[in-house]
Amino acid sequence: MSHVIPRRIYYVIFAVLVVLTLVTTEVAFFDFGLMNPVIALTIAVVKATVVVLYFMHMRYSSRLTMVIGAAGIFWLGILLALTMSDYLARGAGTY
Amino acid sequence: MNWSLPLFPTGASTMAGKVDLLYFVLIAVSGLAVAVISLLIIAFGVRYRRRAPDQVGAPVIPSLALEIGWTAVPLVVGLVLFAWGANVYFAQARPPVETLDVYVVGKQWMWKFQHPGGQREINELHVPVGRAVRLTAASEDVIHSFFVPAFRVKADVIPGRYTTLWFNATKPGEYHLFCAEYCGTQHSGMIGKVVVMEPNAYQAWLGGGAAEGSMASQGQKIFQDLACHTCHLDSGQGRGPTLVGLYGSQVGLASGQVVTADDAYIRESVLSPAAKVVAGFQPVMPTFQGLVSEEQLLALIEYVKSLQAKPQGTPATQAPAGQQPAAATPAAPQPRAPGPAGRNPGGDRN
Amino acid sequence: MPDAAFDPRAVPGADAHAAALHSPALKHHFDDLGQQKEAATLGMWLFLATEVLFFGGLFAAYLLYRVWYPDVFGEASRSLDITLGSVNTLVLIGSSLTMALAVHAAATGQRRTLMIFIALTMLLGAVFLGIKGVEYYDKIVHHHVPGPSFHFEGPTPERAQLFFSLYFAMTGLHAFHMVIGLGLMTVILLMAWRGRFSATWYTPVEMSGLYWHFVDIIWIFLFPLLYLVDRHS
Amino acid sequence: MDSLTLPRTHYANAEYGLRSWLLTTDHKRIALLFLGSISAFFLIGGLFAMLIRLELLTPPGDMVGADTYNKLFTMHGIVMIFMFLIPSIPAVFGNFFVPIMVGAKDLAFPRLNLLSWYIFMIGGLFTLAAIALGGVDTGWTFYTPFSTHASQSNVMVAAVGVFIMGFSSILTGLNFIVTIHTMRAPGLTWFRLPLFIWAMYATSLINVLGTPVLAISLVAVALERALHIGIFDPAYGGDPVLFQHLFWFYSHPAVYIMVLPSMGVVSELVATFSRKNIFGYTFVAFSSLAIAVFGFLVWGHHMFVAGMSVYGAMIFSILSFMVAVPSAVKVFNWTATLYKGSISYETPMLYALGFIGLFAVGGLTGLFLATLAVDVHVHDTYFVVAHFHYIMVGGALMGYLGALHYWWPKMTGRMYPDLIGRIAAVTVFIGFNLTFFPQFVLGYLGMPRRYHAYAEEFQALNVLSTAGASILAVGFLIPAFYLLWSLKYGKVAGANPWGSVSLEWTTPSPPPTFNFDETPVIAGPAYDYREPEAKRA
Repeated sequence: MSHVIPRRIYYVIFAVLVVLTLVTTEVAFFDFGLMNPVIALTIAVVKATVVVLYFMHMRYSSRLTMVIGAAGIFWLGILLALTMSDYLARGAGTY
Repeated sequence: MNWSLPLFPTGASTMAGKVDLLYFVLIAVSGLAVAVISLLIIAFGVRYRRRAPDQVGAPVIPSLALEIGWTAVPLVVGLVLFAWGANVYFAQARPPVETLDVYVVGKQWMWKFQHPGGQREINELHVPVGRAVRLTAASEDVIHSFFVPAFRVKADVIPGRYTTLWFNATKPGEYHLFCAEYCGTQHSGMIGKVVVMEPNAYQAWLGGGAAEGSMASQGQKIFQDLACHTCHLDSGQGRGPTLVGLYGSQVGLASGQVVTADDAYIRESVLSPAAKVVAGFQPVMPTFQGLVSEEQLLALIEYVKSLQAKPQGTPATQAPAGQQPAAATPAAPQPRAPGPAGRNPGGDRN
Repeated sequence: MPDAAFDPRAVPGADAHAAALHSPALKHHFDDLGQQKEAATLGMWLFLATEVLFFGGLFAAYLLYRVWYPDVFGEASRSLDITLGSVNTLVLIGSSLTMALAVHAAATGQRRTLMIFIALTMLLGAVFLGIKGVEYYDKIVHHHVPGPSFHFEGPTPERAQLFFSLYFAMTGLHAFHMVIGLGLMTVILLMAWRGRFSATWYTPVEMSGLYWHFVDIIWIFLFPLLYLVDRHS
Repeated sequence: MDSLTLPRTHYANAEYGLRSWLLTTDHKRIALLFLGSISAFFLIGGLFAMLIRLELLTPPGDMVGADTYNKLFTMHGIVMIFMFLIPSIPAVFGNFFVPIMVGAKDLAFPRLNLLSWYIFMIGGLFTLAAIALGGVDTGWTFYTPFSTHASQSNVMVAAVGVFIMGFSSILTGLNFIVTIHTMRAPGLTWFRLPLFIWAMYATSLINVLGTPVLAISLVAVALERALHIGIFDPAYGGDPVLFQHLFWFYSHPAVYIMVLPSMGVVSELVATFSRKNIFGYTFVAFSSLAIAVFGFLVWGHHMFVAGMSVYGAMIFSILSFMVAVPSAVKVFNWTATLYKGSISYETPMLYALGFIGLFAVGGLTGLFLATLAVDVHVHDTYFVVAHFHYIMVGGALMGYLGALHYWWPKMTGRMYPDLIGRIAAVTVFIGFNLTFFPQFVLGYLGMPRRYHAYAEEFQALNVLSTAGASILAVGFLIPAFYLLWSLKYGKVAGANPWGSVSLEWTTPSPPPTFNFDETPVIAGPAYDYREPEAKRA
């Protein structure tokens, strides 16, 4: 929480984020078919995780904070997964 | 004041019996559970009522076996009921192959029916007894819900797409038709009757039928009025694909995808034509959104359905989409060179 | 790895611990500053969970319609200016850096550095909104704003209107959260200017930092989802 | 019994004046502010209910016009759900007793707690404004495309009102979760917490994780209605059923927000009035969490006939059967708690036993609706109306009244006349069953919901239901009189009128501003009624 980490870690994280942004923008111009969105989202998840761990001090926070952060993502997963379970199965017959 | 006190609805369709049986089993299970709980509460309540003001309850060691027991039993009973319910639901969701098709259009506060023979009805539906009737329903404005309690059948009618429901009436008579999804001021007035008739009475009713010819002929008239025939030639030589033998076939799209040409495909191709462009054609068709009503769309679909492989002289030259190699789509936009002579045997649709 | 046996009540430095017990900032219903900080952090992370789900509704709509209309989403996405989009992403990541450095400055009691970095973060935030404004203006000029005046060169224009409905809903909601962040930062700047923070109590700075980084994470997802759809074809 | 006297100073008379109430950060005073507001809203909602029942006396529906009837049932739904049931137990008894039962001086964020009340009142005033300006006629469900295109009523004002009130439940939920995690008294481990706290924790989880999705779906409706930002508009290729997915993602867990707190209250009541430990404490505690988590997986059972995919419907149906298991476990454990207890039948216990019976019926009829084939027939009929009223009135409201009567002496220091209380409880039980049981029969007969005029043959059952409703209304009004009467003339209750061992009964009634003179230390498990020497062994 109030754990103070050296400043250079922030600059390193900033550099990582900038590089990943440039990579994701560049990669989008190559045709990987269905893999394009997967790559774009993977890079976004990596960037988000890095921001959460270092900029938002999740690495130095209590385990409970991590559980709450994970809960938010998990509940979003429930919303997306079960909503799409209806729509993706419509090909096999609707009521 | 109407003193009649009905306690159970009449069942007038093949599905009614199955749903009622499941309903009675659910009542039995629930009734048993409530009875057991109530009796236990009353028994413990009387047996262990407080006798001395400072009397304290004896500590009871909770038993794990009991806990697991009354977790597992409801789960198992639940899964059995689920499976049974799903089984019947599947039958409700899948119409049999041979059905009498009727088209329904839900509109704020009335039900409009169109029979293939051209008969049009409002808030009344005449169907023969003993035959499976499949309703294809569309809505012109908000979500309605087609509900006939006697047939135990209900399906929401959603704008922008078709929903289907089916029933097989078993007893002649008149049954309530309700709108079950709230749809505005006259939601409670959007009701009607489903009249189930003996086969001969139904034929007599059909006889007196529509003045303006069958639904397919109405569709053909609309097809002419909107000048669809200028592009969709029977020979397939025009700017649009032929519609002969289209209904129910597999259609190869420009994007390489293969879709089935069902009601939804035809409706989408009329309202947003560039969404699914047939392989070998250009997206030049204008949208008819707003130019054609739901009833006209249904009439057009019925017309396309009636265009099964007509035994005319000229064989249909549009190669069955499945066999046409997608890669061979010509880059140049000119219509494909006509080649009736034997490039593909006409007529024998698979 | 975080400290092995993390005790939420641990506050760095023994002497600071003693001072913290009687620090003016300790609220009466908390036992000590550590418990108060842990409560504030849990509260903020719970609030961020609600924000994840608040944006989640729009992500669900986006996911469905992209699955249904991949090609139209591609065309409409290509009409967005990718250079402005990527520059904006870099600007926002920069503001996240300055925010993190601001929190670091607060934690080490450097009041002037804190104020500088907060001001820098607000500046970068304003630049982001400025670039966003330019993009919106460009969309208005090209009639890509959903409504009666909407016009889009493409096979199915009405489905493109669906994409732009989502585009304006998601980026609009994100921009709205940016404005709230700038407001928050103005308050922090005032409090810092009046010297309200100290090395033992700078919770408001850290909480607004968490909020700002969250808004940045939302954009980290919005950028690929809205700008990088089928860029290759 | 020496004559008990009220403590000279306590939280209610520590300060005087309107400012001391409107700017208070004392969780107990904020609880009373909420009690006042939701009681007023309950009366408004109840008035709409009576008008609906009177209208349905006659088939042609000739008391009010069709539009007025549509506004009546819509406002009945919105006021009762968002302005009474969802805040009811958490905002009043949660606010008052979570800090006390956890051994803390106050909630983690007192000012945020006051802000939660103000946000609730602002949202409430918006919704009341929607009523004053002519009401809203979309149903409490705001289904598109009716709410976005066809409705001509004050949909925007009502949507803004509900949107704002959502933040009130988010802030209260957030406050509870943080308080329960970080501010427990020394020695008070998670498995020594009272079950009411477990229920409050689970409810707060749903509040925090569910409400935002309702907020975004209302924002989407507002955007589509005002600015053509058509996310659900079929003309742009959008899907109106997507709104139902987003709406029910919150609104099904919302029914657990309404009933879970009552389950926590019933656990307290059954333990106190049988003077016994709860049978299977850990199972009841974890069933609250299971309901909170599983509650988010089942919303599809509201949409089985909405053109869903068949396999999607099956997934939701099987999950809906699973979510019923934790509720069943609770009911069985309450019943088992009575075994070998020393049961007394004061008013709160009557409400608790009423809850167990009626909630069992409500829960089991939920299984009818989870069964796919039966739901096709009974969806959107009075069977559904009866089901959710058995859960909300038979369950949540009975639990609320039980809590009100159980903690009234602690909150006011005065005792109400118990005999009249019991009469009122029995009246409510009889009136409730007479009102809603006939509606199960009406539902299976096929009478649709939200009908201004109905078919002739349904009249007899509707008359029966209206008769029951008048008895129910009387049953609800009686407590208002004797509780207010007891404020002045009620017998002094003393710290522990029911002989409970729970923490809130160790502090005086009404409690001092900071709840405890010194922070309590918890030594034993919750609900430990054993004889003193047994405890030492």
